Order: sequence, then C-alpha cells, then structure tokens
Amino acid sequence: MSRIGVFVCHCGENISRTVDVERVAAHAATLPGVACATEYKYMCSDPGQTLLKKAISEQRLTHVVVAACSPRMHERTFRKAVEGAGLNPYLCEMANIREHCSWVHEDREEATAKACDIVGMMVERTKKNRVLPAITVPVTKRSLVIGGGIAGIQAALDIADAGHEVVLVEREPSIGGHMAQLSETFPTLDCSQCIMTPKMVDVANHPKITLYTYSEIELVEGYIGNFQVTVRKRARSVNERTCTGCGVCMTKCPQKKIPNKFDQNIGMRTAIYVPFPQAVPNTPVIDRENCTKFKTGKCGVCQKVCGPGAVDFEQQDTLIVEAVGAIVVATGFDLYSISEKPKGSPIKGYGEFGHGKIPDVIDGMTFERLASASGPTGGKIVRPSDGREPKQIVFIQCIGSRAREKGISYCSKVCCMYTAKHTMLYHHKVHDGQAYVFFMDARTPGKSYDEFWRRSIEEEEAVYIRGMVSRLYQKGDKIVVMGSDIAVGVQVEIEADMVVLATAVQPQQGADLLAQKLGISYDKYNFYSEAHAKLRPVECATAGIFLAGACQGPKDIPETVSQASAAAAKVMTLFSKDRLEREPIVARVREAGCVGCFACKKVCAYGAVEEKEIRDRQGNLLRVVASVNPGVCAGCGTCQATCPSKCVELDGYTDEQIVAMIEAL
Amino acid sequence: MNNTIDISHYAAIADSIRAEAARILEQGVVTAVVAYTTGRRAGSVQPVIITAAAEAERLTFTAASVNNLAVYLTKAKKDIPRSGRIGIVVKGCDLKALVGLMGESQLQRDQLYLIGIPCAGVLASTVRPAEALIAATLAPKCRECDAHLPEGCDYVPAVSLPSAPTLEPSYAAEIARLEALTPAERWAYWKEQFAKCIKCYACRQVCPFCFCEQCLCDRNKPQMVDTTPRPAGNTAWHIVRAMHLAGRCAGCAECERVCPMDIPLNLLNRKMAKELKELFDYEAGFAVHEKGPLNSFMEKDDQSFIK
Amino acid sequence: MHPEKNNSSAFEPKIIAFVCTWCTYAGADLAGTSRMQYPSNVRVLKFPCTGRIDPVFILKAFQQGADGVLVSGCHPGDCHYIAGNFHARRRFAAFRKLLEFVGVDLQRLQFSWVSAAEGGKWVDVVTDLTETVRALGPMTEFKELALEEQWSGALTTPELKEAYLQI
Amino acid sequence: MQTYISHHNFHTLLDTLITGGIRVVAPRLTAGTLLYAPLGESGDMVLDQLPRRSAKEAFFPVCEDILSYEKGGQQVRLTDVEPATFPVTVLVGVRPCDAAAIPVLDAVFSWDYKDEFFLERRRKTTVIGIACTTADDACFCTAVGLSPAETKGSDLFLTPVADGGYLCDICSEKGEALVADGSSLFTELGNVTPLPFASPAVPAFDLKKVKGWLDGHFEDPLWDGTALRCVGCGACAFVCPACHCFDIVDEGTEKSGKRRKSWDACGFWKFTHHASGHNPRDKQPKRYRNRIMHKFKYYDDKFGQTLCTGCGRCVRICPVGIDIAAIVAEIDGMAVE
Repeated sequence: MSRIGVFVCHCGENISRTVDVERVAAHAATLPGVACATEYKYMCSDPGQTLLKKAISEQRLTHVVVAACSPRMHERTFRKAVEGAGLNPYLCEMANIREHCSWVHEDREEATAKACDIVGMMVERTKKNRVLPAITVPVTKRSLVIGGGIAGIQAALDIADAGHEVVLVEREPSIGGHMAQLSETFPTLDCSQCIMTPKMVDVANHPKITLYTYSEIELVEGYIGNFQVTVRKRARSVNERTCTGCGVCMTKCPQKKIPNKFDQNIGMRTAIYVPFPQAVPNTPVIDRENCTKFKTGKCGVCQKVCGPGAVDFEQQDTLIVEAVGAIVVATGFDLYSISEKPKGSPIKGYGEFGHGKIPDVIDGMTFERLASASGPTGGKIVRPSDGREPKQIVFIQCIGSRAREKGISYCSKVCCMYTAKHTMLYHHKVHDGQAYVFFMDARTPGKSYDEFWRRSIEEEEAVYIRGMVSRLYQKGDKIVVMGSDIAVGVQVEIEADMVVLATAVQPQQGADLLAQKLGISYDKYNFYSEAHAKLRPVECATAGIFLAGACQGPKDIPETVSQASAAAAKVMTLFSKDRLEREPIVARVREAGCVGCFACKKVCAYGAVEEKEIRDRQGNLLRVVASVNPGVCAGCGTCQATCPSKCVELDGYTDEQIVAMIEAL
Repeated sequence: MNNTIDISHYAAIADSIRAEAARILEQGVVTAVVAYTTGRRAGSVQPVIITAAAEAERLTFTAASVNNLAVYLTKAKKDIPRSGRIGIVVKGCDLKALVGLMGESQLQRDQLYLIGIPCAGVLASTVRPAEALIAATLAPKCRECDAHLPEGCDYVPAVSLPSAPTLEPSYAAEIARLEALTPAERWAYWKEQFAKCIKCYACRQVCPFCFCEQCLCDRNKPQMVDTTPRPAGNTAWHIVRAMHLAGRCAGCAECERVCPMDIPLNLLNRKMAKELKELFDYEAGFAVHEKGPLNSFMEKDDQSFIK
Repeated sequence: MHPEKNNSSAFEPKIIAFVCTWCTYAGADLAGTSRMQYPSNVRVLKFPCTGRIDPVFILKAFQQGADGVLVSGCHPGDCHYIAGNFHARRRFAAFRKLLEFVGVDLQRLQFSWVSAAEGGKWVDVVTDLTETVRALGPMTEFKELALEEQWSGALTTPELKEAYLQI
Repeated sequence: MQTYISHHNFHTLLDTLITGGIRVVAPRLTAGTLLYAPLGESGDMVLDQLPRRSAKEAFFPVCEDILSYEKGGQQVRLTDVEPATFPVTVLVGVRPCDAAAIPVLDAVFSWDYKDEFFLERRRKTTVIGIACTTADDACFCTAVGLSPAETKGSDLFLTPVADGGYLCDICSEKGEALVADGSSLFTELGNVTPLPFASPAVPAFDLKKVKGWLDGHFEDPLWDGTALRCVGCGACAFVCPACHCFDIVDEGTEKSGKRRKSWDACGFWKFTHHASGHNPRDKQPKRYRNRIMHKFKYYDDKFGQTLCTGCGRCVRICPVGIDIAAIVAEIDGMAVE
C-alpha cells in the first residue's frame, strides 16, 4: 500500500486567493493511499522543502504530490528535495493548481473543486509511479555555434578559450554579422569595425575553432551530449586552402555593378567578391547567379588571373557531419523591410512611408553604411538619389515595432538608442544640417543610455517631436513629412532631404525552419523561446541547445555579448562532466510480449529502436524483438501509442499511470 | 441479372492443388502444405495442414473453401512456418493478408510457397456448405472483390477464370446507409449489434493481423478495455479492434464470417479502409508496403479537423 | 438565487484534455501567467507528446464520463520530438472517423494545435469546446452503456434505476 | 400427464404471464440473430429454429455482478448482489438438447459449493421445452443418448401437432402449476396428430467405450490431428448448452467498481495461463483435448453424466470446421470393448 504525502502550496496568495487550500488538503487526506496531506505558504521555499523532507522520513512516505505551480516551474525543485530525503525523484509529481487553476478561474468554489480533482488525478498517477534509475550518457565535448555575428563569435571564443573545440557555422561568406555593418556604437561611439574585426581574426586564428562560412545547417540528429549535425557547405567556387586572398580576381572581374547586400545594396561589388574588405575568411566567393561564366559559360577571367589556381567552377556543395555535445544558436536578426509584406508574415507592411519607392527614404542600417568610414560613400552622408548632402533629415522611430495594428506588438529595443546615435553622427558630419526625430516614447534604460540620448538633444541639436508621421510624399527633390506633435498639439510639416526609418528588429528569414531542424520552440514572430523567461533565459527547452543574441528577442550589443558568454558558460558546465545524467523518461520493450512487428521502429524519429535476436542456449534463433537504445530514445512515447500490444512502455508515462488519471476523474 | 456464378473450374483447381502439393512435398520444396480438406457434413470444407505427399489426395477446393489460411502462419501457429518452407493455398483476399504480414515482419516471402487460386468467389457464412453458389449465397466480400487472381504466386493452377457477373457491392451500400444516419441512430445500431457479443474472440483468433501474443484487451494492468461481455466492454473491444486493424486489414472478412452472433464486423473494417483510402491514398494490395498508413506520415496530411 | 444561474449550473460538462507538455501544456501555463480566464470544466492530462496519446485513452475518457475530449499538441513542424504530432495527426484523423461511424458526435472531440506562445488560443479552444458541449448536453451514450447488461445478468434494483435516471 | 393447448391459447398464456409481471424468455430475433431473450409480447417468439446461444444463460448468465465495492476515505464498502432479487421466469421454446443440459448443470453448481446465483434462478424458472420436428446434419442428440422428443429438463414439454397447437407433457410440479394457473387455456387431449419427430443422422455413440478410450489416451496423436487447426476462440464453449466455466474479474476504478462473473472457455490461451508465465496447456491441441475430456470423461467420472447434448451448435459455428461429432465418432471407432 502506498503512503502518499500531499503538499498543497498557497504560493503566497497566488493559489490561496482563489483556491481554498485547506479544503484541497482535507480532500486529499480522504483519498485512498494518502498518508498525510498538508498545506503551506511557500512549498518551494527552504522551510517548505524542509517540511516536505521531514514528512517523508517521519511519515515513511512512499510517494509525494506537490500541489502548487506548473511542473515546468518547480518539478526539478521538488524532485531534488524528494531525492534529498532518500526517495527516488520520480516518485514525486506536481499537481498544477496555479497556472491551470487559481490563475485562470475566479470562482472560488469552481477553482477549489477543480484543484481537488487535479490533486486526486495526480495522487492516482503517482501511485503507479515506479522508481526510475538515472540514465547517464557520454558527453561529446565539442560545441556547435550557429551564426557568426557578435553573439556567435563571442560564444565560440569563450568556449574555445576554455579548451573545447567549436564548430562555427555562418550562412554568409564572412563572419561579422550586423555588427560589422555598423558605423559607430552607442553609447560610446566606438568604431564598430575597430572592436569587431579583431574578434573576427581571433576566430580565424583560434586552433580550437573550425569555421564554416557560406554554410548552413542541413540536419540535426541526436540529443544533449550527442548531437550529429550535418552542415551543408555551399560551393564557394574558390578553393579556400589555395586562395591567398590577394584579390586580383575581384579587380579583374568584369561584372562590377552588383548591389552589395553588405552595403544595403547602395554600394556595388563584383561577381567574385568578399562582402567587405576585412571579411573573415578573406576568401572570395563567386555569386553564381550574377557570374557571366555561370550564366553564359563564357568569361572565366578570374580563373585565368588567379595565381594559385584557386578558382574552381566545378566545386559542389559538400555535406559535413560534425559530432557535438552542445549547440549555441546565435542566428541574430534582420531589419524588416517595410515596403513589402513577406509571404506568411503576420505583419502588414508600411507602404505609406514610401520605402523602396522614394530613394531617399532609407532604413537605419542603410544609414549605418552611409555613415561608416569603410562604407560605399567613405563615410559621407549623402542622398542615394543624387549624392547631395541632406540638410534636413527626418528620423522616424517605431516603424513596425509597437504597432499592433501592423502585426508586431513588441518594442525593438535598440531603435531609440541608435536613432539618437544617428542624429549625432549626422550632426558630426553635416554641421549645418538639422535632424528631426519623430518618436512615441524614448526608451533608454541601460548604463549611460539616457545620458547619451539627452546629449543628442541637448548638445547635438536634434529636434525630437513626440508623435507619429501621418503622411510622407515626394515633392520635387524634397520629401514632405507630415505629422503631429502631440506634446504641443500642433500639426508639423517638414520638407526633408532624407528620411531614415527605424524599422523593426525581426528574427532572420528562415528562423522557423532552423528551429524545426533543431527541435526547439519559437514564438509567433519566430523568435526562439527560452526554457524559462526568468530563470533559464539562455537555455532552450530542448536539452543541450542554448540561445545567444537577437535570435531570442531584440537586443543591443552588450546584452548580446553577455548572453553569448552566458550560453558559453552553460556549454562549459555541460562539458565539465564526462557523463551526463539524463531524465530516465525513455521507452522500454517488454520482450516477452513483443511480436516483432516493428511498428515502433517505423514511427521512431530518432532511430532508437533496434532489432534484437532472442536465441536459446544452443544459439538457435527463437524470435526477433524490438529493443530501445535508452541513450538515443528521446522519450516521446509515439512507439507506445503505436504498439498494438503495448509491449513498449514509456517510463514516467505508462498506460497504468495515464489510465489511473483518467479513472480518477 | 445473371444470378449464377461459374465455378466449374474449381474441380480442376482441386486436382492441380493435389498434384502440386504432392510434388512440392515429395521434392522437399516445402515441409508442410496448408490447404483445405473435406469435412463430415455435406459439402463442408475445413483447413488442414499436411506434411506428406501421400496426404495430398485429401485436399480439395470448393465454394466452401472460405477460410483465410494465412492465420496458420502467424501468432499461436508460428511453429508452423518455423518448421521450414510452407506451401499455402491462397485466394486473392488471403494473399493480401500474407502480404500485410510480410510488411509487418511476421513472415518472409522466401519462407512461403504460394499456391494461388483463380477465385470466382466462396459461400457466405449464413448458408450451409452444401448450397449452390449463386449471387444470393455468395459471401458479401466476394461481391466487391478486386483480387480474383492472386499475383506473384509460385504456382497458379492453369485454369481460366470464368467471367463473373457484376454485383452491387453490399458493404459500400451498407456503409453509405449508416453514414446517412444521425450519430444517435448509428449509435443505436451498433449498440444493438455489440450488445450481442459474448467475447468469444473468434474475430480476433481468426484474424491474420491480430497476431499480438498479449492482446491489449486481455491486459489488466491497466485494464484498458473491460474484459467482461457486457455492452460497455463489448463496444470498447470492437472499437479498439477496428482501430488496431485500420490500415492493416486486407479485407478477408474472416472476423465477420466467424462471428457466432452475426455482428457485421467487416463493416467497421471496410469503413476504415475507405477512410484511409480517402485520407492517405492507402489500400491493401499485393505489394508489400514498408510502412502502413498509420505508422508513416506526410507533412501535407489533412488537418482540416484540427483547430 | 438567480434562476438563470440555477439553469446554467444544471449541467457542467466534464472536459478532459490530453495535451503535450512542450506546446499546449506550456500554452496553458502561459494562459495562467497571463491571468486569462476560461471555464473551469477542463481537466488536463500531460503527455510528453501527442504521439504518446493512444486512441484508447479517448475511449476511456468517454467511458469514464467525459462529455467532451480535447487533444492538443504542437503545430506541425514544431514537435519537440521531430514528428510525434505528425503521427498523432494521422492516428486521430482515422480514429475520429471510426468514432463517428459508431455514433459518437464529433462535436465532442476536438483536436487543436496550441503552441507554447498561444495562451490565448488555449483559452479559446477550451472555452469553445466547453460551450459547444454545454449546448449539446451530457454525453449519455457511454454512461448508459456502462449500466447496461446482457439480459440474463441484468438486475433490477432501485439503486440501478436511480443511477440510470441520473445520466 | 398429457394435455393440449392450441397455438392461439399458448400465445394467450404467455401474454397473460407477461402482463402478470412474469419474465417470459423465449427465442427472439435480436439485431438479426435468434437468441433467447425476454419477450415484450408472445408474437415476438420464433420457434422454428434453434437459437444461436443455448438456454443455459437463463441460469448462468453471460455476465453477472457478484458484488460491488466502494472506497471512501480509508474504508472499503462491499455490497453483495442478492439472488433473492432475481425475477420469476418462464423459459419457453427450449429444445430437448438445451433442456436436457440444465439438470446436467445442476450437478456441478450444487456439488460442494452451492452456487446460489445458479440455484436461485433454477428455482424461479419454469422450463417449457419443445420437441424437434426438423434436424440438420450438425444435430446429433440421438448419438449421445437423447432424442428430439426428450423431456429431460423440461417442466412442461410441447410436441407440435398438425393443426399448429401443442400436445403438452406435464413433467414436474412447476409444469403442473403452470397448467393449473392457466387451466382454462388447456383442453382435453382430443384426436390430435403429433408431427413426426426429427431424426438426426449421426449414429449413436457408445459413450462407455468412448470414455474407456479417453481414460487411456491423454496423450494421443489424435489430438494434434484434429485440433492443430483450432484457432483458440471460445465460440464452441459459449454456444454450448453444457459448458459452464466462468471467470471472475473486478472491473472499475480505484474508487468503485464491481466483481463480475462471466463465461470462460478452455479454448482460450489465457484459461490455464499461470501468473508465473507457465502454461500447462501450452498448445492448442491440449486445450481442445480438455474440451473432449471434460465432456466425455471428467464429467462422467465425477457426476456420471455426459456434458454434451448433441445440439450441434459448436459444429455449426466453429470457424475452422472442428466437428465434435466426427471426433467422438472417430474415437468410438478406435475404441475396443
């Protein structure tokens, strides 16, 4: 007979406000097999856990049910506590009477009745819980970092400096990401490239880092400690080993008018190119879509001029399989191009602001390239349309961000600061120019941020207008910006030479597809979801996968670098052990009943089911049955639902446990 | 409508089976032959397993050769194929079951020597074995048979299959009739049918695909399905049975034939076959499928029923 | 006492939800952390994945007196276990057809994809099903069946008659 | 004692019983299958065929509750089913093969343990048997020492006569009471011509010889030869008027449930499966052997009776054509003395 202890938590008042916890405990006490039932203000607190442990030893409890918050919140806490009191942690279950009950129902009677049911259900389930011994698996102490922006670079360097090998995969021909595009950074106005490029070089030179650029993730298999990742290394058409990076090919390439994405398409590049002079690796890539040789079969100049003979038109994509134990996802962000509505996006677009139609309406990143000393204009701020210096410039904030009617409700977080920075950069370069900023609110939390923002107004003469722009149109060579200044309550009309839009920060295109390969979850905007918003902000719910940077949500550089280092620290923690204890929620085959139809094998997405031969003592084959490799099994239980005779069972979610719950209702 | 069904070739088939069974046993091609023999009652035919060429003369094939002999190669009868290569007489519908068993790793093709029957149809379970085969006495499954001639057999008697009259499919009509009813009316229909069930498990025991050694419905930890022959447990049993056969049942209709309580079990199986055809374009046939429709998927599968 | 209140409290549907832990359970948690409100009729059973949900559980839920059943998991492509929800989708596409054929009103059996980010959708799905089932009234079919016997074993006691009337 | 009842009066008799609150059970079409079932009116009765299930279920139901349990707090409450609540029943249209099996079953249900569930129903039930005028090639009552006119087990026994009425043999006090209660409906035995009885074709077995052979042939090639094809269902046992094995299971939840008794069959693999995993009857022929042994040897050893009345139901419904009459005939043929 089981002796179950039921512990009902008040969660301060979070539960007890709507659920009569005393009644829940009293009800639990009447359930068959319950030896003690009690309630307490904060079960997760130290005294709460002590109470639990004491009850286990004094009442000789065999199982424990904690009726409190979601198991996603504190299951670990209580299982650890139970383990501390000498019980197997899997004999403890949580009844979720907070997220699923007290917080979502107002009627005290109803909520209490529901809480009683939830507790009753979990008591019955727990009765059927079995002791589950921990499973340990070896840890491959190599890490994969996806994305070679500042987040990926920082994470890769930190992990590599700790002595572990890192595989860094970048989709573009060079690492560097968006930070390499920036001119100067707030709030210090450091030159972005000056602080970024040394780190890029560190990556290139680090003996522990294997760098794959112009590459993408093809397939991710395995699980924490034991991932197999297939990387598609796209054909560069240039042999990275033999290329010396002399650049002759680029100077000789006849195709010179291809818009350079790195320069936001305002600068031009050749068909064989590096995106920017400080690119790492400094190996060009042939843009096959625009290369005459690939389009027509003629040309081939680059090959002819290449001294080391590195140009290889026949090069194919290669697939490389890397074994790693942890993955850091650092795929960063993209700025939403407001002129068009991407397919499948919930965002409605801002056609009314003329972006893409009026050449002198640009986005913030384009302004960065204009302002960058290494940019296409050599750092001169000029109009894309005619190359003239804009004397009146209007910045508009919150384009896309915080606009629920347009589909995005979040704040992009960095725009207030970079717009302030832009006004300064502008003022430094166009001394007689005037900058105007339309803004809804100025959000400047962060060290020295508000001071920086104030400086743009107080010292750099930017005129901030609180209000939104209602209309914007081309009039001659001017752009008329009409808006309202709600602080003063007047309509404003500015004849501007240039307009800069602070467009929303969004996840990279295809972020959802990568998430599906990794088996991690993402929100409705495709930002990746952390395991816990407060307590596990750098981990994914999928064990062994960590997040760094803006792929999780808009972030500025210091935040991104902090999170990247945090993710690296998590990886190092994981690598600090030779073997990893993993949740023993895995499938097991009852061989005696298995008829070897292998339906389980057919549905297993992990290849965890193997065929096992049963032989007699003489070695004669009797039957072939299914067998689950507990190291590979991820614990989804699809095999069990598929097995006709239920001869494969998922520990922790057995039919007995589930039926007990259904029957309790 | 032409009411007679020409089975004049069955005598020649019986001769050929006797000769071929004797030959393959004699020459050691097989260790046993699973076939049909005559019973005591007039016209009755029953399954038989012979291991010597001399016994081959007992074999027969008539319109009363209703059994799907595939059941003798699975589950409790697994000893039979283990003894060596087995010869087995199969009608088209029976062969589909064997093919299904191969897809589910229960049999291997090279373990079998298939004697295929060009089949014009067999008798319904509701008539005595001595009755003449006419449209009215034909087994319902034969009315909608698309597998008169088994494919891929090792031996098929050299007889020509007489042309068969076209008959209205009875299962399709009955399914359509039930589908047109309200849920409450359908429930009432099945409730009455399932109430008769006495849990003799003839449907399970005779089904080639119910090859589990430990049936889910016999388990008591947990008791997934009540085992007693009461309306509740009966209904659960028949729903679980139909679900477990969905995407596997090859339509031999043995379950329905053997039900001593006349429950139209094959209706459930045909309904599921129809749905799986519509949903996933799956049909049981003569080709081995590596995965069944319910242990595979396509990303574009219908999900119109999911919010 | 208000007569309306009395009427509406006459029948409170029993809704059993089978959900996966990664998406829908988390979505329901989010509804909680966001303090959204929904009818208290639903009882949630957590599974690792919709792939683990055996059709027999749905049957069992109805037999145990559920008036409505909800099965909910991750959106296609979002399965924490790669493809469990795809297998579940096929399985339930077939199973619901079977239940429909034996006479179960499919309005009582809802399937949904609710992600960890869709607290609001969870609230909508649960509310809709609860209200649909409330309008349909109690699911009497399986409950009646549970009290029925073969004629030879049938008993005629006042308790049984009472139980029958209470369905 | 003999009397006569016209077809019309017989129906009136039954309808009077029904309206008087007596449960009248007779063959009736139930979802397309002829089964014994309580009648709402006598017109529903079908007397020209043998029902698919035997009459034993009137005494030994397919499934019945024995007790119910309820767990509350730390207590368990048990409630026994009271046989006293069983209804008074008149069982009508019982063929000689079914009726004759009832006294055979009395032996096992009132031997060491008195099964009140069976015996109370037995006490409360009046059996109206009916002679057979047709038989098919599965029928073999005559081969096991019975006949289409056998009155064993009947309280009142009807023999159809040419005009559609019945000649009634009063075989017991219960039968006599029934006739007395409806005396106005019965008339003097006039000049009636009973329809000729059926004559099943299977020659009579020498049951002593058969038993003698079985005594010495627990192991015999015959079992493999006849029963290798048995697929292990329970159909034969469940339609049999004499098979009486049952299983007892608890069904319900942690909170409440029922203990139930339901038919079981020796053909099932699980019938002799031990908790240890061992199964003494590990192969199907051994299980089928038990069926023959129980009917023609064990029951005879214990109670001096044969547990088969030759109704032929198992012969008709066996999925794989196992023919008990043919097997016993074969044994009879092999046996000496």
